[in-house]
Amino acid sequence: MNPPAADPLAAGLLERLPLLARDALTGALPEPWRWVANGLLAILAIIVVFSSLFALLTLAERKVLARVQNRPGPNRAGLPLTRFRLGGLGQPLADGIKMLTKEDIVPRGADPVLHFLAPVVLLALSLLTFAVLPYGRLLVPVELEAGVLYFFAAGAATELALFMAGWASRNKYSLLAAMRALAQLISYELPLLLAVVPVVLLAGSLSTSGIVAAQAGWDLGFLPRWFVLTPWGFASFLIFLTAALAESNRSPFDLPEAESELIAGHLTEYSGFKYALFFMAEYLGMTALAGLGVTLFLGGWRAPLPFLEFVPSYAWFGLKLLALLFVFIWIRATFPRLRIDQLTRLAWKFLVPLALLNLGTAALWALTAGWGPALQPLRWLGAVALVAGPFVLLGRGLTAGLRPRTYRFA
Amino acid sequence: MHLPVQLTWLIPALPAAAAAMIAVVPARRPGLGAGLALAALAGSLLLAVLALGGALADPAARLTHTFTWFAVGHGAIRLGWLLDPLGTLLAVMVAAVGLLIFTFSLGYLRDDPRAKQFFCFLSLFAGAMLGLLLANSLLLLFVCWELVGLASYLLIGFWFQRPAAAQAARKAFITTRIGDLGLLLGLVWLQDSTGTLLLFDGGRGVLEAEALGSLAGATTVGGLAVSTAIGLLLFCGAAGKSGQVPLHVWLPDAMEGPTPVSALIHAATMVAAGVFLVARVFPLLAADLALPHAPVHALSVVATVGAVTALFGAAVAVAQDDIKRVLAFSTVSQLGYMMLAAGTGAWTAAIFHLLTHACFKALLFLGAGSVIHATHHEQDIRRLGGLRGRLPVTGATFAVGMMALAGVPFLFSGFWSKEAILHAAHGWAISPLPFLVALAAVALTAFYMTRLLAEVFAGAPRGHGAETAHESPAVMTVPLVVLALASVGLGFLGTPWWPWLQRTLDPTFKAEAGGAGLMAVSIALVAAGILAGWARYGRHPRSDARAPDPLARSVPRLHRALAARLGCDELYAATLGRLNAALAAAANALDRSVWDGCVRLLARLGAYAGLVSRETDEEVLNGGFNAAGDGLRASGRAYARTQTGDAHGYVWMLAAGFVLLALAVLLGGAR
Amino acid sequence: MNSWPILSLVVLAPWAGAALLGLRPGLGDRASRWLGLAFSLSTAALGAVLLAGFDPARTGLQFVERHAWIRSLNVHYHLGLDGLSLVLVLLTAAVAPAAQLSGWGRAGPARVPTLLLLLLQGAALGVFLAQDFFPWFTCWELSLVPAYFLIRLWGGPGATRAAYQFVIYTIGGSAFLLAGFAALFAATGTFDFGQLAQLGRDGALAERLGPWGVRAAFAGVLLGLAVKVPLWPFHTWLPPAYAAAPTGTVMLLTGVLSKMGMYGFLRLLWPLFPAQLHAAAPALLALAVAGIVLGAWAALRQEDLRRMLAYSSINHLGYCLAALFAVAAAAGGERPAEEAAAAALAGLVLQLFNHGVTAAALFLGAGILEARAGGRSGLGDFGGLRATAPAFAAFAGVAFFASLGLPGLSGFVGEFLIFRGLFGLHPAAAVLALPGLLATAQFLLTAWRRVFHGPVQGAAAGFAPLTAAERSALVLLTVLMILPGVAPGLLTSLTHPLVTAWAGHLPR
Amino acid sequence: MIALAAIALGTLAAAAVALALRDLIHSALLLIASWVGIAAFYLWAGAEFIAFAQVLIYVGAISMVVLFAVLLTRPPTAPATPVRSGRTVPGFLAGGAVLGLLAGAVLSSPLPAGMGAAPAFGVRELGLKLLGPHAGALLATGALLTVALLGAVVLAAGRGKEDAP
Amino acid sequence: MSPLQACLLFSSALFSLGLIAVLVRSNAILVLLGVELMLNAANLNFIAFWRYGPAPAEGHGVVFVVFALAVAAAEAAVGLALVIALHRHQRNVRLGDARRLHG
Repeated sequence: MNPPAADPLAAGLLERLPLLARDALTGALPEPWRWVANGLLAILAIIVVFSSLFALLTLAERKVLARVQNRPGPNRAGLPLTRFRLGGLGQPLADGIKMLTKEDIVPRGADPVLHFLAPVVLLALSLLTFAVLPYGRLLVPVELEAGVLYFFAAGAATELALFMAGWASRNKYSLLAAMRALAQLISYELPLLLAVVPVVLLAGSLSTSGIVAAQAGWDLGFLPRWFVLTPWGFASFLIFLTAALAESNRSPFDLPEAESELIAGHLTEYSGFKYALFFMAEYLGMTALAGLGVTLFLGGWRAPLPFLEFVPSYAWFGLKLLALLFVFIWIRATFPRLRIDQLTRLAWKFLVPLALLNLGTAALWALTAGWGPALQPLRWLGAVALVAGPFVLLGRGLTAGLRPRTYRFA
Repeated sequence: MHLPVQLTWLIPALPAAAAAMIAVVPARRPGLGAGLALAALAGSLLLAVLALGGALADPAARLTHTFTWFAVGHGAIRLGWLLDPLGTLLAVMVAAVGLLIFTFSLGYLRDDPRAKQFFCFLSLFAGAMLGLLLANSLLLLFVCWELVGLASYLLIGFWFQRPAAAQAARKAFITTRIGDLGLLLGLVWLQDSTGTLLLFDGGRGVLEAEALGSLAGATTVGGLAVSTAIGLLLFCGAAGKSGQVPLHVWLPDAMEGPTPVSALIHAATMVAAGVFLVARVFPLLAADLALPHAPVHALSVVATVGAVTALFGAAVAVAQDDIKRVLAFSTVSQLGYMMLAAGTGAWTAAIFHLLTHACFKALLFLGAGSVIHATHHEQDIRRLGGLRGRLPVTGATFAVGMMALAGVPFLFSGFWSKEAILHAAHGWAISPLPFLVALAAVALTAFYMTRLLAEVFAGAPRGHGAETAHESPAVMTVPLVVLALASVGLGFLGTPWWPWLQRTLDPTFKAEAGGAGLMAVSIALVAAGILAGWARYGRHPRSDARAPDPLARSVPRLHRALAARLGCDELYAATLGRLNAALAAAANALDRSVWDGCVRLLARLGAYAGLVSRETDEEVLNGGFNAAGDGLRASGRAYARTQTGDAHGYVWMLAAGFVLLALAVLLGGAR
Repeated sequence: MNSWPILSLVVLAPWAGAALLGLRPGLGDRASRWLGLAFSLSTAALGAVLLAGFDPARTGLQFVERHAWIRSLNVHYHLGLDGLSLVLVLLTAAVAPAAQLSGWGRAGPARVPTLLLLLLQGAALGVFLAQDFFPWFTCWELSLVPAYFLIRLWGGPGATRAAYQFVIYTIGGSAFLLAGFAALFAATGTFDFGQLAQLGRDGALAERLGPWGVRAAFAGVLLGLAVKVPLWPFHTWLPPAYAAAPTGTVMLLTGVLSKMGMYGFLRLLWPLFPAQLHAAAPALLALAVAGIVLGAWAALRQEDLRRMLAYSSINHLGYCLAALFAVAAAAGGERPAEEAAAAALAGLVLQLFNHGVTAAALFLGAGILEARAGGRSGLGDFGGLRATAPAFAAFAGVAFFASLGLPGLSGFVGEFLIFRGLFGLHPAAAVLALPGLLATAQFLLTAWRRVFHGPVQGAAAGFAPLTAAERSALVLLTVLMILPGVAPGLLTSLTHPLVTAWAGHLPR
Repeated sequence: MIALAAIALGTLAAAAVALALRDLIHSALLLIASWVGIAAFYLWAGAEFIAFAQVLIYVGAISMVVLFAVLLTRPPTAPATPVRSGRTVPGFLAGGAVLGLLAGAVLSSPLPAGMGAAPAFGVRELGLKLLGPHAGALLATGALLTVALLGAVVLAAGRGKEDAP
Repeated sequence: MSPLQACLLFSSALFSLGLIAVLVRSNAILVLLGVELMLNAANLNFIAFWRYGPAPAEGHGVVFVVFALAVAAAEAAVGLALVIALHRHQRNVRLGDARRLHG
């Protein structure tokens, strides 16, 4: 297995840099207070890092989308009060200022408490999920035995916030959209969880750092033992990615808040700061899911090649996270939006059965772990067949007999 | 160049493999089958000669090669091959005679569509027979023993569509099997007593001093030495195979098979296997001779049975009308002779006679076959006659064979071998009876052979077949000539002045002088027999097929009895056959009536019990249950009234019940 | 070795085939037959695997699978295999496909009989492999169900009565068996054969059950097994059942199911009740010898080929029983007795295999005759068949002579070893059994003469040539009749250490 | 103890208010809050897995079902006058009686005092228990959930004709 | 008061609240929620007894709660489906009105 990551002195200086910084700040405090201060510091660090990441992400999204669509994207706002445009780097700041200064409207007859609570709960819960992600060899904010479960428990609560927003707005569009969003979230929560279960099964652990530890080592001396590089892991990763897109209401699953669907869904009656909170929570949720994906499938903070291990682990995590986020944006730029029936059909008739079968494949993989080198090709072939066969068959069933829909009432 | 003993298996394997190959050769290529059979047997002959050379190089050394067949218990069942003069000499004889008879069969069965099968079975026989002779294990010997029996069965029943042939085949198999069961029991006993069935095994074999001593030392039922009992059981098998009285009945019937079969199997080789067995296990049979108080010696039994058989066969042969039957009874008689010799201790003489007899009896049978072939399957000597001119080669060679069998002095082999036997019988100390019987048989043999020759070849043809006969093709006559030469020449291997054969077989053999007087007596008896036969049959040959036999005119009752083979078959049918049928019927009846009746009775009892139980159920038990059911229904109706359908009501009841229960527990717990 | 539950596979593969057939009611005859054949061959394939992995030097169980099944009853799903089981599994592997092939020529729907045959095969395999009474008995009884239906629905004339008699009689026997084991369980609390055998060897069984209890349990088990084998005089169900059952069924009945009883004797009765069997063995030996002799004599009187062969089965299994009882009656401790016992037991195992193959071949031949004679199988209905059907006659001849104990074919070695052992242990029994051998030859050759020899008559005229299915089944069985006759070591080596160990553990 | 008291008070208060409120949605949301409180209790007691499972199941799943049910069964118009059933007082009496009984029993029973160390029963141990001795029960529960799911779908869907537009 | 007693009192109170809801409220959904509360109270007891019981390492309480949670989920799903069915039949969800099965 991997060397004990808990020993800070065993790691390099770069690796220990965040801890050194922390100790420099809190080292002088007496013990219980130091613990509290460390915790607060970690929370603060997460909030700061990921809030700024959110800010950059909005910009990056716009820029990438624009580049994909062959236009420049925001490039005017730069360093405030100066002439440095920095390629539009100041845009997030400008947006933030705009959001904060907009009027906060609460519809008449709305439930003011819930109307206020909804974005707060959402943001709070989104931030909570970050607590269990292992950002580096030594950077695990909270080491939980059931970390993955915690992540999903916290994630599940976002649905509640969505409902609160829809209901509290006292707007039938909001309510209907919230219900629809809930249906979508619940539908996709299933494949999301089922895609994670094989990883838990193979890693034998529910803790995020344990899962990263299970992906240690190299095959043939250079191939990392990431789960994504196994047949079942690859399938799981794809399912996870799809479901994660849907969970974070991203295109092509952005029906709940797409303008062309139900006005703007549960966000219809929100404006100003509350809207900004929603926005931020959504991006944070996406980032958290991407982080989980990195942890579960892409080896977490591990380097992709043995000779690259000198780069600090948190850098690898960050790189992978950014890459995954880029993929999210890329997908948004590429795929058209799904119709609601296609959406549910995809979840229930394709992803869920596929994930269940994939669970079987993973079980087979675990059972055949003892096979010698001679039997490895057989193991691979079998697993690939078990993954690819259902994919092809289910995919055929998904698209079979699909004709352009005729609208009876339109 | 000698055959290594490890390769002995090739000798029997060649014909056996040929048999297997012929079995799968297409039926439309009969020539191929025959060619295979001949080639294989020729190969065996060559190898046997090589083996003989090796065995003769040092007659005292026994070349053995044993191997494990399979393991049982702490030991194993082991088989092996043995190359000694006895076995190899006979193997050469079997292969040589067999080769001649195979050749003869080419002509004899030229028109038979099933010639392929014939050669298949013949090859099977040859393989098994050679294996029998060369086996160093009584078990392997027994295996081959049974296989030659199978081949005999198949060949006797070769024309299976003739009911008589089918019947005769079955009879042969079952009769010999009676003897074989004794042999099997003997083997089992031997295995149990000595732990091995190997003949020679470096001091541990059953024919070696250690085993013989222990076998002769132990006694069993009736005060018999174990070796005597086992020897007698083994002799049962030998008697069955060699057609000794009382198991001789199958041999004359076996003449239903094709004549080459009769020549090869039922004259020259297989029937002699019994004699060979006796010679083979002679040390075992002779082991009790040293015992002072043995109630009976095994060899005495052998000698007695042989004597009885010799006389019986010769007597019955006198009155047979079928050319092959005459020869068959002659075979029985000669086999008795050999047994007699072995029983009196001169097993080398027995083997000597076996060899010469194989030649001239094969010659006689083939001659008879030639006659039958020439006369379109006419076997009845009353309808033959006058064939001397029509079948010159056959006639001449048949005459040679006849003289050899009759023991015409000096020139013919039969004379010398018979002399050796007479000599041994004369010297037997226990009883003079075998000697006297042998002398009688000598005269009778000369008589009936003269009769046969005269009836078939002299005079004028008495039937259509004989009239139209013409000589057989060369493929049939050449073997006759070869055999005739052998019938003459073989005798000089064992003359009293130069007993090469006896010495080779038994290095301890000592020629005894003083046989001249005996020889004169036997020559006189032979002359008397021939003259009597000539007087009866040759001088005035029968003119008509329906004319009665001269003997029947003079001694009709004796003739009738002899022609009916002294009623042996009828006697067996009336006693053993009926007993067997009765036991079978009893066993069947026991099944059908007694045991099946028991089962039916039980079944009826069961049915009755069921009836009683059903009545009880309906009258007694059901009444009670009906009452109980009614009561339950009523109480159910009453209880149903409390079902208001109000969920809250139920919850209330639940809560009340819970409170009551809790109170009960608490208060009860307090007490 | 691998951890595949190969014994479970052996048992379940035929059942899987049966399930497959059962779930596809619309399956055509052709497909059903091929499917049935394929699944019946599974035993051969798996048997080859077993053979490859089998270590003959070990006398204990191999490939053991043991899982708790019904905890409250201490029942285990316990499969295991020793040389004896392996031989019987191989026997089943040989007979079952032949039995399947035998039904290919029959008109009418093929699916259900094929299915039932597969069920039967699986049940028999279960009996041979189970090492716990519960699964063992389940399979034991389960084998009756398909057999009943096969006889009842596809049997010849008199099938209804024969089927009832067969089932009622054997269930009656099984009831005693069950009662015996219930007593054992009550006394010991275990169903495991190994543990029970240990208790039986120590004499603890007799202690716990009491002198009369153990005798009663012994009698019950004995009765149940005696009916199945059958031991004379509990054999009367057999001739009608064998005469009425369809060919494939009777092949399995005689080839495999009768071996179940013998297997029970070796696996249950002898190890569990050595002392009781020792005491009862002389009487039982007399019964076995009576079966040998009277069975053969009764066969001599039969006018129906099948009934004759049925009695021949009684006769041949009598040898096995005689060998066992002689061994059980013997006292061990001395080398000659041990050797004799080893020979008898080795012969017994060989005879089990050989009789299975030979009897199956004989009944297959009878079935082929019947199919061409419109259901007649009387000895008088034929004649001169060798002229019109030489190939068939050759195959039948091999079977007849193998049954008769001709050296070079399979029957001889077993009989020789049995007689060798029997004589060493109980000479009188050997001598008394000899007439059985003679009568066997007599009735077989008589039947042979009446059916195959003589002028062509009856149904022999216009005898249709063998079909490919019949030919393959006959070839398969013929090879298996010749091979063990020439090289008995192939089979004895599988059981040799086991048998030697058995013979070495005789009570002194 | 303080943490426990806070959790308990919060939970109980949320539950009590939830059951007293007229507005079903508020009731439901408050009940969810009380479930979260219970999860907090589990966390406090050291049953981490159970706590997260509680949140996942109650807050993530059951609450959704409850809210859906509330929305689907809301009367077209809110009842003008609250229906006062005559059960309020007896209900509270019964509840109080049960509470008293239970509290009395708890307080009067000799229970082990003191707080032991947090037991070493983590996710791995739980998994081993569930898939070891309780594997059968786990399977049965899975079957139960599947059947319940299907049953719920069938019950809620009703006959297709009725729901067709 | 030992921690265990505190926990048990907490769960008793929760149970009583659930019971009162079940007894008093006429809305079927609230009745169901009351039942859920009672179930949760029972779970609380399990955890408490596991935590302070004699053999925490055995984890019986935790295992039991896992199953109870699963069963509660099933109960909620079926119960609320029943409520919806009830609503379809009688256009309200008052329990008192649902007495069609009155025997």
